[in-house]
Amino acid sequence: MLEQAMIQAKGFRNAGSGEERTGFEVRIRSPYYRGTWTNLIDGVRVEVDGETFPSESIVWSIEGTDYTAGDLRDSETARWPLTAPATLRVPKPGGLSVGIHDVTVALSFRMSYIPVELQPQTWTASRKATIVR
Amino acid sequence: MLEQAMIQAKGFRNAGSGEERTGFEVRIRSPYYRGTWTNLIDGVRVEVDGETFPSESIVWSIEGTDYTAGDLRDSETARWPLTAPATLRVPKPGGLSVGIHDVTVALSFRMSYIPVELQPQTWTASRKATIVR
Amino acid sequence: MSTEPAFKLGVSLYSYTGDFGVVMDLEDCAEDIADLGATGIEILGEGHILGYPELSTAWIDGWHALVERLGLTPTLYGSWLDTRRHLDRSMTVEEGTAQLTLDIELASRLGFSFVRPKIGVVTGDLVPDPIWSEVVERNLDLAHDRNIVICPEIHWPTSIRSQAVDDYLALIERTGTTSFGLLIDTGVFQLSHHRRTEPGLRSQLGTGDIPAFPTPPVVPVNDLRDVMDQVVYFQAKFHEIDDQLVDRYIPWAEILDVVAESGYTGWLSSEYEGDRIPYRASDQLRRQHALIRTLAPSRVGALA
Amino acid sequence: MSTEPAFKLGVSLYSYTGDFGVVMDLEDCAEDIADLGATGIEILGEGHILGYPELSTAWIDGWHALVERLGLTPTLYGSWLDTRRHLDRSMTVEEGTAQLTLDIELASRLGFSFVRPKIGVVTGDLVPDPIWSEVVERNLDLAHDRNIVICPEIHWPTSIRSQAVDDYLALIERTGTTSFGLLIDTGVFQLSHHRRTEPGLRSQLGTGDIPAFPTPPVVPVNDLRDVMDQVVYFQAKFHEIDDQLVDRYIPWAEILDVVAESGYTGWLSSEYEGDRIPYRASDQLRRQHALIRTLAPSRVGALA
Ligand SMILES: [Mn+2]
Ligand SMILES: [Mn+2]
Repeated sequence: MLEQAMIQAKGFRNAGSGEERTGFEVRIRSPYYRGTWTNLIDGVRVEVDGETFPSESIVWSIEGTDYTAGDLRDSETARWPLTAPATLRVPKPGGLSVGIHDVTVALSFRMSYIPVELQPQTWTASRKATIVR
Repeated sequence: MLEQAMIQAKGFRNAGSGEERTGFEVRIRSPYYRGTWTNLIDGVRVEVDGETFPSESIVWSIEGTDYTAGDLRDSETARWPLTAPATLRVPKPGGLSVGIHDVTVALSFRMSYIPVELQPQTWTASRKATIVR
Repeated sequence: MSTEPAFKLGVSLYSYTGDFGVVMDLEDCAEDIADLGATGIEILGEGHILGYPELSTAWIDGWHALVERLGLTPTLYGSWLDTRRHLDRSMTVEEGTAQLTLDIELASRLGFSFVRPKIGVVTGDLVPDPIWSEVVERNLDLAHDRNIVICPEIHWPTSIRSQAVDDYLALIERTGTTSFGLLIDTGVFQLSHHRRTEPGLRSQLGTGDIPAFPTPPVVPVNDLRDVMDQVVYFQAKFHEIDDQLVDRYIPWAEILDVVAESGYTGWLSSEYEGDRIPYRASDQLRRQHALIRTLAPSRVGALA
Repeated sequence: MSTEPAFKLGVSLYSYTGDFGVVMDLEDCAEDIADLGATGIEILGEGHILGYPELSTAWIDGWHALVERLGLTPTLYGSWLDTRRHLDRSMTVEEGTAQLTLDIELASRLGFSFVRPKIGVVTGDLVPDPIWSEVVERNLDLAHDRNIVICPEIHWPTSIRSQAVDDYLALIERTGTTSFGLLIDTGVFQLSHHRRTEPGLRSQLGTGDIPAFPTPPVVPVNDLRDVMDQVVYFQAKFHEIDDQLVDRYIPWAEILDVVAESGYTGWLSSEYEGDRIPYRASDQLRRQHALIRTLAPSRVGALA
């Protein structure tokens, strides 16, 4: 089962190894009540300890396939299933320090059935999450 | 998966049908951190809306097998596995009314590794639970 | 006098949004629905089907085995016409038609009788994208062949006396179809708006600068009488039933009066939409069904 | 200088007591353990083995496949000598021997290297039932054959300088066995007592009229030095690590000094025993491992 929190404790880690840390990964579950075509995803923003990482810099991994923001937007067939967590790969030379971090993820979808003036719908979650090594 | 609460919403129901209601059932999960031999169960007390039903009146059903309090005590091989919910069958002519009830279950185990003066260990849980029909 | 109402009680898996994939899987939800005495199960195609839209044979077999074991009837399959998939253009009739065809075929393979396309809107007051009528009409023969009724959802803040409902009724009139009808979400009749909480999540529509929706006038339950002949399905939307078994948001007694009076024998499919706290849906669904079962026989009796 | 400590880090499934069967199954727990970078997995035989004591071949195969997939080493298998199963009599040596034999055989089939029998006590100050020594001795050959070390647990409020520990050490002395050793639960060194909460549950020992335990004096970590040669396993018991990565209950720096100084290369197997709130274990285990990994290299470095 997935963790209740949108930002999962599992999957929060540095990418790359040792001195070669290239960034970090954070795993989220969908806050929406259904899976969607990925071109309904309007963007994602990641913040760690006050540093913001914009949507265009982030690579998504869903069920083993990688997607840039453009890939998500352009695909006619790609989906983000409701119960498949997504891993967000965030570039940050050196990675994050071992210890507890304040992490925020803001995720937006375009909802076709809600007036366009009220778009997109954005879900925001924050938590403390730990880099173990 | 089992519900987090010791007293499960699922499985709370009248027994028997129509005018022939003979009692009710309440389903619990074990509050202990392991499964046990049933002869370590020291007793269970059920309360509904202030009415108490004593351990000796209650029949347990675990993984499809029924046990009286005596059966639990006397068996050398019966077990209550950690992730198997137990259904407590409580006699009450007429059953319970449709609606919301205050339910308490107090469940005791004998812990061999804690001094006998501090035995048994009793877990008590209360909740509002609904009889649908 | 029977204590079973004339209509049938089901539950939508949407109710378990705070639980699904977190504390309950599909089997847990179905078992909960059967345990609480409902006989109908409603799903969201894009929500609850593993691998949508490419269903494995194993998943389909598992679904049929699950509902058979639990004595559940698949009722409604929720689908979407996502008209905003592209930033630079809207959905074409062809795209919409293909999407609805896909969902009707999937619903049919899973044994459902109703498909609800949630249709994208083009105005601030929720007028559906005009493609809807041609998309539906192009699928009417398929729906008929598959014994499926297509039913758009009348959902708050759309009211019953609205252009959308008039247009849906006009399609029935024009085509004479029996494969299209109205789905009433009982949230239409809400007496006040429930503000849902969801632990750990903040949700915002747009920039947050304009109010999400103006508060529309309360829709009189009486308006339901005018369209009951064309109602094929109810989503029994609710938000909170308190410890005294009272719902302060949805006027169940009045709704059940109209339903009983009409002789409706279809589904009331519960949609819990209150606080998304794990396990709360299971508890609230039992309260709602206890409430409906308590109210319904006296309503039916009053008519006898 | 390596940033990996000389000892090995594992996690006991006991840590997930607030989650197991509720929000996590065995596979979820194992995946969480691997995800947080631990390489050892400890279980409770009677807790986490489906169908205990009659294991299905499918379950055993699934277990081996799971730990192999995740690169986890089965470390310790927790067992019990439940001396109070009968109201009218205690456990016989024969019964105790059979129970321990059963658990050693199961542990062996699942690939574990350590079995911890939790032994019933006969006095208010936790003296183990005297059957323990004969029960253990009768199983030493089996344990040796199965490459398993039997290790009774030194657990708060038992201290290291105690009759129980002396008796355990005497057995080693007397038999010369290498199949028996001490398991130190780091809760022994707790600086103050953590009062655990568990949502929706009240727990009481006995009638509640007498205090559960008198507060014993704090055990100096220095006492650990005296027995390190006989320590075969650590349960890294902890309760709460705060937002500043500080543990106010267990003196990790001092413990890791003794462990590093001794050259111990065995397991530190985390036992989270704080508030039993779902998901809290996963979070706290990561904090504890971050803390230990932060402290350990400097401890090792200080010795080099
Ligand atoms: Mn609805
Ligand atoms: Mn321990």
